[in-house]
Amino acid sequence: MPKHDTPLLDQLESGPWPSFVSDLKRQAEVNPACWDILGQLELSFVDKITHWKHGGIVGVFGYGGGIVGRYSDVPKKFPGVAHFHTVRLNQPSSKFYSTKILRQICDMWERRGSGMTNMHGSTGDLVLLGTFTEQLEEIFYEVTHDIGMDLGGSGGNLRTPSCCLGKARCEWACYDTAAACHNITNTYQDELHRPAFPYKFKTKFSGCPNDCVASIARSDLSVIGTWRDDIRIDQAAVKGYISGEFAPNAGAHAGRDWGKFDIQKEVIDLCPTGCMWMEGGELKIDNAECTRCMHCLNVMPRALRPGVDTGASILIGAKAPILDGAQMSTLIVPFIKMELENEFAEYKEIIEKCWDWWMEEGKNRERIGESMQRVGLPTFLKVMELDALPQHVKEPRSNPYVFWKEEEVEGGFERSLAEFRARNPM
Amino acid sequence: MPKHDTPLLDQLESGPWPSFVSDLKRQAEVNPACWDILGQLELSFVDKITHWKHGGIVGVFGYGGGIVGRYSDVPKKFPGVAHFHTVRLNQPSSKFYSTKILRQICDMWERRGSGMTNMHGSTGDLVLLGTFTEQLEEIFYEVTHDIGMDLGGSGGNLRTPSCCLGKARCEWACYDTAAACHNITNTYQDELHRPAFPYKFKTKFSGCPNDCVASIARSDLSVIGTWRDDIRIDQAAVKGYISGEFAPNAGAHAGRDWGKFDIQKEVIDLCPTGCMWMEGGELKIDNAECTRCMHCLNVMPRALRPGVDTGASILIGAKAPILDGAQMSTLIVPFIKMELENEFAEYKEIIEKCWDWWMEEGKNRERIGESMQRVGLPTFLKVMELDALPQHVKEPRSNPYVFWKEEEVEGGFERSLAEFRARNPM
Amino acid sequence: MGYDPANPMKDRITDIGPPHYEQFYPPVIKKNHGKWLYHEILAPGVLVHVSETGDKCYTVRCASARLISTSLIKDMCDIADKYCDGCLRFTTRNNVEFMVDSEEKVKPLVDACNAHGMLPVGGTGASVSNPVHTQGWVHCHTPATDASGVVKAVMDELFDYFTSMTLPAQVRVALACCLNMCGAVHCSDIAILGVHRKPPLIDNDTISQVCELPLAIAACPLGAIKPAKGINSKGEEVKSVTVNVDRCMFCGNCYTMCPSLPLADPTGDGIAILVGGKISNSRSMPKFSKMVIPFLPNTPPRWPETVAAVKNILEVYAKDAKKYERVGEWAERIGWEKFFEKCNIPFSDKCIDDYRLAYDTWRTSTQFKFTSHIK
Amino acid sequence: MGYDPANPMKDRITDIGPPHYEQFYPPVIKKNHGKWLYHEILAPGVLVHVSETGDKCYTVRCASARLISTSLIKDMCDIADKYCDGCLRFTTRNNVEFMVDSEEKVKPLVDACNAHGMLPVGGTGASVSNPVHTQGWVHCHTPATDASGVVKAVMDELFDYFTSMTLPAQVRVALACCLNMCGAVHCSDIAILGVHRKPPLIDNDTISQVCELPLAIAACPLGAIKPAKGINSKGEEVKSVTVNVDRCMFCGNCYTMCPSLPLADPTGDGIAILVGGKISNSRSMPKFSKMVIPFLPNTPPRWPETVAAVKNILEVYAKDAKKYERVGEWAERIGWEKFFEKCNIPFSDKCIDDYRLAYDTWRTSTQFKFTSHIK
Ligand code: SRM
Ligand code: SRM
Ligand code: SRM
Ligand code: SRM
Ligand code: SF4
Ligand code: SF4
Ligand code: SF4
Ligand code: SF4
Ligand code: SF4
Ligand code: SF4
Ligand code: SF4
Ligand code: SF4
Repeated sequence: MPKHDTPLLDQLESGPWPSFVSDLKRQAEVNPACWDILGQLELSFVDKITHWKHGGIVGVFGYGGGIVGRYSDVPKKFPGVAHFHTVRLNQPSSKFYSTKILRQICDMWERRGSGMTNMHGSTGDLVLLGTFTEQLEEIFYEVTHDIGMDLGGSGGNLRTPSCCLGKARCEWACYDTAAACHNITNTYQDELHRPAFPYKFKTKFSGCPNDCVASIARSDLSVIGTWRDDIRIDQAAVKGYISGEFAPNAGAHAGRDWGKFDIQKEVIDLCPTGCMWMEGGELKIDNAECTRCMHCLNVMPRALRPGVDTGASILIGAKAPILDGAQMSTLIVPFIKMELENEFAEYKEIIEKCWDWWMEEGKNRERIGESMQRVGLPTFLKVMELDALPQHVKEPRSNPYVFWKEEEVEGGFERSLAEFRARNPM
Repeated sequence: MPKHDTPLLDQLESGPWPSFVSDLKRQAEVNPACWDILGQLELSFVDKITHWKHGGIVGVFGYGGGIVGRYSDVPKKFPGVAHFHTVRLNQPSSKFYSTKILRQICDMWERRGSGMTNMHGSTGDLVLLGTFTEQLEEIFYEVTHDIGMDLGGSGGNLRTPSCCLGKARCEWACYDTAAACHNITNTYQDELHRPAFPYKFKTKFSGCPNDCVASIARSDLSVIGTWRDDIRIDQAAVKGYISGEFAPNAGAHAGRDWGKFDIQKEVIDLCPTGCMWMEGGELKIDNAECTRCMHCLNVMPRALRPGVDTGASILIGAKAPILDGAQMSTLIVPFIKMELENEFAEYKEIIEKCWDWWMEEGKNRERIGESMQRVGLPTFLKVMELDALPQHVKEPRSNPYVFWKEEEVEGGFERSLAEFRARNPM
Repeated sequence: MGYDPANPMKDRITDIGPPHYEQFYPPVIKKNHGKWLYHEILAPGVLVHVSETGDKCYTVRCASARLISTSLIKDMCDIADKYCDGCLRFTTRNNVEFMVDSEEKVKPLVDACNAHGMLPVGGTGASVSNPVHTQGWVHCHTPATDASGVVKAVMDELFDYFTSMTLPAQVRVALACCLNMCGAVHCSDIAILGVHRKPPLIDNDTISQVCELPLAIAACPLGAIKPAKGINSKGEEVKSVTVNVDRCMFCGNCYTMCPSLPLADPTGDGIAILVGGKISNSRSMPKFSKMVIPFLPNTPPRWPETVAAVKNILEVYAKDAKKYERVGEWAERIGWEKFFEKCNIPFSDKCIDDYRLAYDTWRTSTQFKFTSHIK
Repeated sequence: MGYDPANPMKDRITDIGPPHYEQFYPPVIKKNHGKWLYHEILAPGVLVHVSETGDKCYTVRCASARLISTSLIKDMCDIADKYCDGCLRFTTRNNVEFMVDSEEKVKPLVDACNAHGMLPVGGTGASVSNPVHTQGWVHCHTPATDASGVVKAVMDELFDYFTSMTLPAQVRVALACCLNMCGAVHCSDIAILGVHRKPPLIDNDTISQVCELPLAIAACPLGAIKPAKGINSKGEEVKSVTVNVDRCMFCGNCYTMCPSLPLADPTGDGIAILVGGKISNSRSMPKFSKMVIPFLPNTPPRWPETVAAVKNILEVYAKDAKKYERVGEWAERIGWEKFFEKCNIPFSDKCIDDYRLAYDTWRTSTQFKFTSHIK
């Protein structure tokens, strides 16, 4: 394939941030198709519009997802990207890799694809960007046989779950996010590969309320670590922070002189519940009032640690704005245990209840969060066989419009007009 | 009329709170109809249901409101309340009375009505409770000729405006609420007496953000006093509060020992904007950050006073829940002057703009706040010929759904398919 | 002389509006209008306002049942004539206020009020002032409960909070006898709301005569009412409507438009308790009241369940809240889950919003407190 | 050997799922899994995690364009082989992380990254980390702007904030190229959003063949699409639709369902800026991003208007906010009117919500600050 002039894109080769343009040009030496990626992108820069056609249903035999079809609308000009399908590979938990497996993937992709990737896609997949239809089965074969990987999700199915670092490298993980993500992904391979849902369904695992995998904003079912006992305090370390021996927030603010650490201003006053105070040189926490927001732990990681009775909160319904506006997940189950020992049974009971109901009641292309809004939270809680809790809401209703059920009202709804008029004549 | 047994009501004669039952019994000596009020009310206490029929359109000639018709559904049992119409008298501003006029009203009402009243109705009227149809014109004649009063509003019209004490007896009044209420009520007598609106329209005048006439919650057009210069500080008086010489909050908390007054905890820390601090024994306020919430003035009335460049904020759209849920008024005009000198011209321009639009666009039984919600705030602001301000909202929109108008978009909405396909083939 | 029915338009006077307020001002008010410097609450129900002229206005505030007789008003006039140069006023919460211009006039005035027996002094500052309320069974056609009776029962129990100033802040109590909420219920610290719970009864004997069916149908915000044939008690088929009871939220708007669709019912009707509303802009922005108890039965003459519920909330608040904190500010600081726990109120799914703006009330965070509700 | 098209099912392997993560853990991670006590950021992009065993894991974080080549991945592998026992990982924001188990191994590793030229070290703590972004013109069919190009232009300008930790808190920047918002735009400190502003163009030459008209009609959340006859370029009448352009909010859902209804347009499309979102539950609950600039033009290759807008907001925030305060927490503390004033952003009525939950954003209070906006 010939090189195209890319005067506009060339301007993106300068500057300190890594340049995907330079990277593409380099890769073009290995995969000449990259010249056409550059060429078509340059044309989009000139035209200020995409040059990819709408959709395109392609895939591998027996799977309903994992491949996103894509075709150029100017294939004659850019034959190298006439087809430009994406292959989504299901990433390993927390996105740790050996160089061995990465090199295998790269070699395969240089032979069978464009040589370009996204490390990673927003959902979490390892995204191989751009190949031809005839390559898809070959790729699938090599990936499953030689590399030992599998496709991720796309379409109306369980999307590739993802998780934060968790216990692998974080002191705050309240459960093993990587184990959960792996176990659950494998349990639901069929739901992941064979679309049977009204629409996409995402689940993400964060080890604590810092939510480093953005599960509360980006997953239909969010699993966020928390604890139900007391924050562990090392008073000596507290003194260490006060004395300046330890850098607050683990040095996250080291780049500017913010003055001497002030535990009152930086921790106690910023506690959203005001449940902390100093007493006789010791930091006190009224744990019954703590909402486990993480701020104090974040600022003094050496002094404060989550409790030991740890688990996760389950929140449901996050999604992007299409159609009713974005939603964040809503707290549905305040606390469950998340344990490999029982194969995360509590979690699985919840997700399966969601699916059973949503596959029945959900409309086409309706996310579960939208279904929840349509039927109302009280109805959804009944579906989930959960008692309504004040924790489910930020505040009780301010309108008086209660939908009483007939069985809840003494005497029911049926009334005799004769009786009524005998007492209250018209 | 005979006395009825009222064993249930009789139980409301004991207890320290003034008993309307005892009062009714006493009035029955003057107005025997009161025995029937008691009798029918007792029946309602037994039946747990009202015994008043639905509606009933009665009134005085030439007026479309001011009387609320009411008929008993058990008139044979209680002939004294067979008719029980309400007469709404438009109260004087701030509800000051001379004993002379009150006695006139009472004498008239003992002759022509039940002798029972509401001092006052929730909207603000002096409510005369219970008379017969044949009395209405007589009452109207006496009220207008001998007492010098007039009827208030009911139906789809301007409802009786009302106001707080204001300058009459309050140090915080930022404009003359009584003068405004009186002047505006008289200017719009026709709108008040002859229903021409889609639904009721209420306006209430509070002299400051304490909003003692609840205008933000209970009026379609709320006028709430404020200022745009600096809070006046008397530093000597500040010291008086700190030293304990003056009771905080004017003694409003005198009934309990709350400990020594702490200006930091009770004022500075409770300031919603955190714009106050102590400096060299003096209280400082960054007035540019102040939202004039009144808290600090409320707590230290001798030390702090509103500025001198005073006026009012105009908020629009409050209403009770029927049908879309309750609304509070929304800030529409941050600041106007409210002056008798120019007959409150700025206010009148605003209210007339509202009416002109609402009478055009408002649906039957749609409050202006509901009309605002239906068309959206940006559209309403255009109607009011106002620039959109960040002050109009608590926060900008979080959804991305902007309704662009054709004229705002370069090239407009019309596009040529041929051109499009030339660039982007299907 | 007087109204002449034969000739109704004869020297008719209209549109004169309210009498001018100034003529009713006590002299000290007239003289110091706009000149007030500050005020002080000398005792519960007794205020002094101090003017830059040095003048002082002493105010004595007394409760009233609002539903009052001309005889009682005349008693008030007697007091005003004797002590207050024949002037008095009523507050926006239906208390009556007597004003004098010097301190020595205060005690005799207060004594006179106390002596009367129906004019208790109080309602200022950190108190429970007079509840804003409505008509109930005394005058209205749509109530789900009574007004004056419930208020009397509640205030007998809260009376000491009216005559003292021991609360963390003012507590505004309001009652409305139906969802129309005539008054302040939607923005009160503690609100008592009459609620219907049975869908409209369809009176096929009258509906086709007394109702504009299209208006009745249009009245329903949820489209629960549809045109349909009905059978009247004579067995005749008539133009009528059906109500989809599953979509009915008992708002009563259909009855407002059509007398043949009554909702009221002895067992269906009762009271809901809402709390945490406020109107002032002081510290926090105005807030709506929130429903915390969806239903209590109508139990005349003294509504013990309602009285107990209101008193319980008030006293838990009084114990737990910080100085200046309104009920809603307190509940938001401790979190609503703690409100329910501390007040020992069982949480009902009815308190979870499922109307138009419901989503904004859902808890989209992991921030919550563990309470007894979580098993 | 290998895939046999003639016999696709031959020893086919399916549903094996992702490889087990543990095999990819560096030894120090495997050994100290779940044993970490605390961490420290030694320098921008350099973290140490300390285990109760006394072991330490040093992490070096490098930026990546996310759209990267196999050659670049192999470079990363070379570094990991040389310094990190052949292990590496990627973060949830698409940075790459190299881990070593002792302090002396850190400097050579950092030097190697710097030496590479495409692996700048940073993105930790109070920095601007890697922007979460999407496909744009590189791969998607619905974009209103490009992704990688805009991100490159913005990050070239914000680069120093990636390699330092001078901000009041972490600032999460995200980009999505259309309203589908693949990624984090709806909850980011600063979000760059591709927006369409022209209603769908109706392609009557293809619509009746390639679209399920009922689905396209149903796709519109506002019912702006109605069935109608259309005339194709041959002048023939075809089954088609009309769009009520006054009801169109340019969401693009119709195009997602029907290729014959494209919204994309060179002048209609551009970028909106949203700010103040956050995901963590730290201090305040998670927040949505709010629209503060409704439109900026598409100006490849470097989108100067967008770059300037983002940098301006970031730097005003950096100067004005308190330590630990996220962008949204800052804006709420000072008030949004002050945000617009301080950032010198003209306020547009487009920033006022007029969608489903709009009422909850209206200012129902007298609490506001006077700003330059008020004439
Ligand atoms: C590749 C990816 C963006 C990226 O560059 O990383 C992506 C790309 C597309 N997304 Fe997405 N989404 C991707 C993550 C997301 C996320 C983020 C996440 O998953 O954490 C979201 C927001 C969270 C959510 O799910 O709501 C997201 C919300 C959407 C939506 C809106 C869904 C909604 O309910 O609002 C659509 C529209 C649709 O489904 O028709 C969409 C549709 C699409 C389509 C398939 C376009 C379309 O109209 O069908 C895009 C294909 C682009 C292409 O040709 O490559 N994509 N999409 C991400 C998937 C990679 C991966 O598997 O790892
Ligand atoms: C008398 C009074 C209650 C009282 O005891 O004080 C009252 C009584 C009635 N109101 Fe009211 N409203 C009264 C103040 C209010 C207020 C408070 C206020 O004005 O500050 C409100 C809430 C604020 C508002 O306007 O939204 C109020 C909101 C309603 C509503 C609901 C309107 C809405 O848009 O949500 C209705 C229903 C209707 O209009 O059909 C209503 C309807 C009624 C009707 C006419 C019943 C009906 O269905 O038509 C009541 C007649 C009762 C009777 O027979 O005496 N009343 N009504 C108040 C008027 C006295 C006066 O003129 O001073
Ligand atoms: C007399 C009256 C105005 C009138 O025209 O009738 C009035 C008079 C005063 N109010 Fe008020 N308010 C009156 C109804 C209100 C209302 C309206 C209502 O309750 O329906 C409110 C809003 C209630 C709410 O927020 O829900 C109201 C919220 C205030 C506040 C704000 C309190 C707060 O912190 O939220 C203050 C300031 C204070 O009390 O420190 C205030 C302060 C005052 C002051 C101190 C003003 C002054 O300098 O004189 C007056 C005496 C206060 C007292 O009674 O302790 N007034 N005040 C009303 C007496 C009603 C009653 O009989 O109890
Ligand atoms: C590596 C990574 C997890 C992963 O599995 O890849 C991660 C790792 C850490 N996060 Fe995170 N966070 C990571 C994405 C996130 C995200 C998700 C996102 O940005 O999309 C969030 C939510 C963002 C938001 O709120 O909008 C996130 C919110 C936090 C917070 C909360 C900060 C706050 O005050 O709001 C902390 C606590 C802190 O920084 O003090 C935190 C703290 C940490 C700690 C200190 C946890 C620990 O003890 O190791 C880790 C190093 C922090 C650092 O980089 O300075 N992490 N962290 C992600 C690195 C992304 C990157 O390359 O920049
Ligand atoms: S979410 Fe919590 S546990 Fe997971 S990486 Fe972030 S801080 Fe650690
Ligand atoms: S975790 Fe949050 S709420 Fe709990 S004590 Fe720490 S700062 Fe306070
Ligand atoms: S609203 Fe303000 S001015 Fe009016 S009485 Fe109340 S405190 Fe005084
Ligand atoms: S009025 Fe309110 S905002 Fe202004 S300084 Fe006083 S307390 Fe603060
Ligand atoms: S609240 Fe309802 S029942 Fe009570 S007076 Fe108003 S309309 Fe009548
Ligand atoms: S009560 Fe309300 S919801 Fe029920 S039918 Fe009547 S109007 Fe509809
Ligand atoms: S945001 Fe829109 S344009 Fe960008 S990748 Fe996602 S769907 Fe495609
Ligand atoms: S862009 Fe959205 S609003 Fe406009 S017509 Fe298409 S679906 Fe409807």
